[in-house]
Amino acid sequence: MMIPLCSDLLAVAPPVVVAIATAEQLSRILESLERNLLTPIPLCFVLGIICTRIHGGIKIPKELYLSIAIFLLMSIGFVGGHELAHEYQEHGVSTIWKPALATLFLGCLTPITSFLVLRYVGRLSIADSAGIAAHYGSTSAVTYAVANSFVEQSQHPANSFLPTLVTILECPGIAIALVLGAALMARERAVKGGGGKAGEGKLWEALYEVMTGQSIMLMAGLLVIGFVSTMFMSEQAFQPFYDFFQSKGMLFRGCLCIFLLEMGLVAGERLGDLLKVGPFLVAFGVGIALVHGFLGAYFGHLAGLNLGGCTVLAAIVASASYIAAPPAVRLTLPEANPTLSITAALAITFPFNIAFGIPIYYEMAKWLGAT
Amino acid sequence: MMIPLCSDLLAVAPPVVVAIATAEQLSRILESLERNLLTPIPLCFVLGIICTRIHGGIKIPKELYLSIAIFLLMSIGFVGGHELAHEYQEHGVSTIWKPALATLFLGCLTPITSFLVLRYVGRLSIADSAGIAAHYGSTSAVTYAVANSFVEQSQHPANSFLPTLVTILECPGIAIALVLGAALMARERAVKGGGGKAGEGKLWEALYEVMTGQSIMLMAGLLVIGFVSTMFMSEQAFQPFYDFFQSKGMLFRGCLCIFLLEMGLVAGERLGDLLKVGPFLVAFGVGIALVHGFLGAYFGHLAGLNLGGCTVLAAIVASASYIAAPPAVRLTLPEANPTLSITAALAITFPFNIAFGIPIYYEMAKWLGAT
Amino acid sequence: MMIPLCSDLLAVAPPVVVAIATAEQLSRILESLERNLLTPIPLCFVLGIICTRIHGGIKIPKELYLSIAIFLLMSIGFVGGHELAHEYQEHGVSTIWKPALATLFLGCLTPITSFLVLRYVGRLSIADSAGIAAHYGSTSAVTYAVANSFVEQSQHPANSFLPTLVTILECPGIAIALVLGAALMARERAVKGGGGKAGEGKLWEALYEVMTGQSIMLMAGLLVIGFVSTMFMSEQAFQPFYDFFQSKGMLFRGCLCIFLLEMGLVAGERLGDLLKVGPFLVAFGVGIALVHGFLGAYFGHLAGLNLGGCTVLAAIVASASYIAAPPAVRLTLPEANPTLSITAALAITFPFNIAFGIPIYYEMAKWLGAT
Amino acid sequence: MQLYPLKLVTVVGESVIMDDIAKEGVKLGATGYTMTDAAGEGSRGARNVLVSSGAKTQKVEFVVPMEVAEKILKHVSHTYFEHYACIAWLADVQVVRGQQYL
Amino acid sequence: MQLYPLKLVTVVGESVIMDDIAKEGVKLGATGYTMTDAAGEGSRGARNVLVSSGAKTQKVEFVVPMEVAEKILKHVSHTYFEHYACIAWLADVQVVRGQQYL
Amino acid sequence: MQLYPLKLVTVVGESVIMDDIAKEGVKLGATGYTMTDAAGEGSRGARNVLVSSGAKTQKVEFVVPMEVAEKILKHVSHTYFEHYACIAWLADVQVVRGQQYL
Ligand SMILES: Nc1ncnc2c1ncn2[C@@H]1O[C@H](COP(=O)(O)O)[C@@H](O)[C@H]1O
Ligand SMILES: Nc1ncnc2c1ncn2[C@@H]1O[C@H](COP(=O)(O)O)[C@@H](O)[C@H]1O
Ligand SMILES: Nc1ncnc2c1ncn2[C@@H]1O[C@H](COP(=O)(O)O)[C@@H](O)[C@H]1O
Ligand code: NA
Ligand code: NA
Ligand code: NA
Repeated sequence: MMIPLCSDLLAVAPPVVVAIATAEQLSRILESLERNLLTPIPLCFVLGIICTRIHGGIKIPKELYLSIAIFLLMSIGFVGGHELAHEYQEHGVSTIWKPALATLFLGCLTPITSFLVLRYVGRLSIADSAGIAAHYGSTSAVTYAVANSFVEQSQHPANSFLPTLVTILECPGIAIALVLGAALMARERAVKGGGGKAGEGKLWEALYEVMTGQSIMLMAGLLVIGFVSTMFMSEQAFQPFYDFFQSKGMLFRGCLCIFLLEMGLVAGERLGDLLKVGPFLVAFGVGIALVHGFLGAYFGHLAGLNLGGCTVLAAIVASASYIAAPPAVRLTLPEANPTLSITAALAITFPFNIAFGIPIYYEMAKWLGAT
Repeated sequence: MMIPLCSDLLAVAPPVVVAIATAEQLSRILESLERNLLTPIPLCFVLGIICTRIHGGIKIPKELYLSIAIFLLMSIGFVGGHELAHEYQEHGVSTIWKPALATLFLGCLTPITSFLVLRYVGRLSIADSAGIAAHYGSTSAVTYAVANSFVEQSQHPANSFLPTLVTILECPGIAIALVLGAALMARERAVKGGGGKAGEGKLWEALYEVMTGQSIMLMAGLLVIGFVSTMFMSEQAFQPFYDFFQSKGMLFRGCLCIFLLEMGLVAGERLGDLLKVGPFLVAFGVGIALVHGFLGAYFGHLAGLNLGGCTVLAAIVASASYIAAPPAVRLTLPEANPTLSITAALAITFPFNIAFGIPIYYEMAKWLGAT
Repeated sequence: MMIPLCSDLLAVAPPVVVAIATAEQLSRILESLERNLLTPIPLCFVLGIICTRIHGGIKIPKELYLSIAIFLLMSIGFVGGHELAHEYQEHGVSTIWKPALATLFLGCLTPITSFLVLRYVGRLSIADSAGIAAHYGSTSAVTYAVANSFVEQSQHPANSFLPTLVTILECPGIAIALVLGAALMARERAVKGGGGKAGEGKLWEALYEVMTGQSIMLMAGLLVIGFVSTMFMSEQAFQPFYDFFQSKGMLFRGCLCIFLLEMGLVAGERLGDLLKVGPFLVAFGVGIALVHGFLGAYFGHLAGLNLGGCTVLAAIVASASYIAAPPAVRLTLPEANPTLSITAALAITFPFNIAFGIPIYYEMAKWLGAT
Repeated sequence: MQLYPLKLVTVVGESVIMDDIAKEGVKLGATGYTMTDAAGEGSRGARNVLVSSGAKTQKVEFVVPMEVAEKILKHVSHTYFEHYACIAWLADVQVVRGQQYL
Repeated sequence: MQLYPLKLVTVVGESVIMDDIAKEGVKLGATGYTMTDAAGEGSRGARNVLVSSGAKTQKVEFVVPMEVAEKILKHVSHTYFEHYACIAWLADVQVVRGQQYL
Repeated sequence: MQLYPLKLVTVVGESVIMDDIAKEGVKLGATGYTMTDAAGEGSRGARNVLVSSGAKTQKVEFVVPMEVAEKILKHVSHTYFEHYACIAWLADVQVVRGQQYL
């Protein structure tokens, strides 16, 4: 399946770049940019950055940050399970299996594209290439949430099972990048004759930890819970749970504001590292997001997603993990410099996606014909 | 009052056991089990257990856990005070004093039944018997919340003043068990001639600490606040407070999910201790819950509670404390092994009540004629 | 501008004191007292005090306290920005500039009145006088919130831009008092020939820290965010954010209850210090609140605020900061005893305002002719 | 700069008793104490229970002269060692302006 | 009161490895450990990443006899020093009822 | 394994000054520091105020050679002892790969 799709893609890619630059589209992008940027969620991120840069005093207790992360993951899972149950009751698995497969495929593809670019274009070490690839192979739940609220505001809500796709996208990319990195380093070490120390024995442990990590347990667990309780509960009894978790609701949106404020505070600190990581990584953080975003929109469209769905899938494929990936990479590839990967994921790709990426993916999806 | 009631009870008990086994009732229980189990609250508990057993990565910050506990206690108190005010305005104390007395009586009875069974059937040490009895003499606010949401889903909401009964049930059992334990140990020590050390001088201190502990202060305090503000505020001004605290609302239900997730995580760790504590304690955790549950339903019915009220009273009488009791017992009876009491309360009785107990108490209450 | 206003004021002040004592007004005050006091927010404060005094066990995790503080500040800012946008769309800056100027003027005046009274009536040291003046020159966001909910309950909601005034009032008072204190101490030290040590070099640092501190960054930041997103977002998209932050909503009111519970716990501990700080400071804490409250109501009325607006402005001018001021004072004037300032702000002025001050300022505003 | 040789007494144990130990240390002559939340395992760690302040294990440190150190260690070992999870040790420290802590 | 001279091994490092170090210390012979959340800076502190338990830096302490101390320090320095942010040191302590920790 | 004898400087004090002390310690020659949240009582503990990071009292530790230790202690005692709640002490430690911290 991969080969024909890829050649398809190569035929399609160049015109995209040209087409995307037409004046009308540019003005539409600028318009959505405004509609996207001047809302509380990205503005809170900006406030966080400003606060850090001027050495302001905002301090979000890390327990609040962790609690909101837990709530957001539970919420995405629960709503996902709820919508999946409706979709399933109406259409069985007929509408879902293709997008699910496409997502899985993208989850396996993106760590490899990332690794190749980092290693052979960027000439980074194996460890750094694999470490960064693990981040870009996975996804960011917050980028999902922001993209989702963007398409809802644009009156093109995504297909209901998108949260399921987030769950699918979480793991494979990290796993593939780590295995790749560990294997290549072992080979290199064997060649050089050096004895490996920490990290090596920890690969399987780390893979297991990724697969049973907080993100995946909460999202997948609540997905099942949301599914089951939608199936078995009366609507009235279900309502308060839905109100609590629902992603259009005040709790989800409000918590997202606070979460992005904290992310802005952290990203602001990382801004200083942009100089250290150099221009290649900055270009990579934007470029790979655009490439992966286009792949996401393209395969999403092939798999039959609607306009909102393509946009959101593009955004999550383009996004990089900064919660699940860092500890896993740190344990498995200790030689990799976390400053590179976290700065790229958090201070380059994340803000790019939030501010510019999502509207661009929306236009890409439109241009591809998604409706 | 106690003696006739007790003989009454003895006359009633055996047929119950038989009657409860009729086929129709069993199928009804199974049905409610499904209705009860396949809802987010118990499912979150199960998710927590699974996560711990597979060494998954969910970590609820303890500050979130403590904050939710505070919110739940305040909520139970506040709603209790609000409903009490309505009840009081309509009926004075006429409907309340009997259930209140029955609850107080049960709060004094259950630590003694527990102690006797543990000491003379289970042959545990005085300290362990008294320590565990203190847990089972008190109550679990979360079990109350789950039972309450069960009867609401079953369209048989409990009498409005049930939260008041939770407050009444909190303290006496702990106090009685601790005093009993301290007295018997002092006697034993006097007989053996050994000099007591820690713990002894701390009995009164610990009793005071139980009576002014977080659970009771928050529940009783907010009960008064809910009562007073219902009396003096306009309904419109009262509304936002009610919305925040109300136990059918999204905040309460949602927080309960997160709380049970954490309880599942803790209970999962304790599951490993089930082997250590042995089969007697497992049997005790289930058996005493059924006995106390029946007593709760029976006396609740005698005192005039409705079907939902009897069920909820049964559930809270059957439940064991795992928040207020452990530190009090630890301070007063340091010889008692906390692994025994906490495992019994949290890994046996709590899940039993949540999963099976509540629907069984509901059937018991029905069988006793409550409507 | 200042001089005529001041003489104005002197002419007005004495009759106030007399007038306020008329029987009818007194009974109205008592009535509002009841309406004000018997609501959950002040009652939670009382519960906190009682709990501390009887050594009860309520413990609010400090992360919860800090999280709620963050939420309240964000909420005040966001709602302020939202209302400011409406006001601006309707009236431009015509209705706002006078109250803003009046507030700025009061923010510069109150630290000076406080300092003069403390230094020359109370005969406190320069450091202590300036330190306490910094607290009373700033404001308490929670007092704002309580005052606001009082006027809403009284069916006289304040002008929509009041949250903006809170933001204006936050900084100048602290800055003026600190500069004053540092300058006078330097002069004194020069006279005495002693060499200053810590603190001195830290004045500008501390001023910068106040101006970019958590309170001001969150309030001003969210004010801008609320303003911008009201301008650019559709109402429907804006709604969930508004629901989350809105100050009449359940989250704001409910969080305020928990916050005041914690403040009661802290104030209860400080009650023991009342004896240590002596009767002058107790009298000061009440007296200066009444004077500043009257000034607030008076200038608010001059600037055209409505009845609710005058009341709320009076309350925030009368209130003393206990979040932003203490660390700033501690860094800049380490000779000042924080027990004095925090006890005065938290254990005298805050409860006085919550319980008695707000209804009194309401009557003052009425008496001044505000409607 | 003059430094005073004093003792640092450290007690780590289940938090249900640590507030008491801190207070008792002050009664026995310490001029103060420093308490930290911790986590830990030991031979009896499973005994630790959650208290409303959160941490299950806490560490308390006293800077004291030798006589007070001995008193505190004796008191702690006599009162708490048998039934509570706890460990206590002593180290030599040089304290700035140590006369304050005598 | 009898005090046993033992060693206090302290390791401070990025929290991603600290749970492992605690467990490995017990495997190498420590009877227990005490873990504290911390924050810090050092030559490689920027490497620290957030883990789901919150703190980026943690401190773990072992009260152990000299042989075990040496084993732990060797293990930590060999396994973690090259690539992870961490520091380890040893101090002399006198432990109450120290025979339990031998 | 080679261990280097160095000094462990510990400062406990009100958190309003502890970030500054950590930074100043690094300026005076420490290669790093470790900071822990704490709680405590002392002769002036009531002076501690809540800062937006939460803890009222903090502990900071530096592993440093003697000259740096002296500089830090002198600086802290001269700058903060008079008006701030704080205590500082010194202990001997043996540090793994200690040459890094010289
Ligand atoms: N060998 C040890 N080294 C460091 N800390 C210990 C050691 N043994 C016990 N602890 C601490 O002391 C507490 C109580 O220990 P125990 O009484 O052995 O269960 C544990 O929770 C640990 O925090
Ligand atoms: N000289 C030092 N004194 C105290 N703690 C240190 C020192 N150097 C490093 N640390 C701690 O050890 C951790 C790792 O240090 P490093 O490997 O130098 O980045 C830091 O985060 C600090 O908490
Ligand atoms: N004797 C002591 N032992 C241990 N810690 C102390 C001692 N005295 C003071 N402290 C700590 O140092 C801080 C400031 O002490 P002080 O300046 O005496 O108020 C306190 O909050 C304690 O955490
Ligand atoms: Na990705
Ligand atoms: Na019970
Ligand atoms: Na003021």
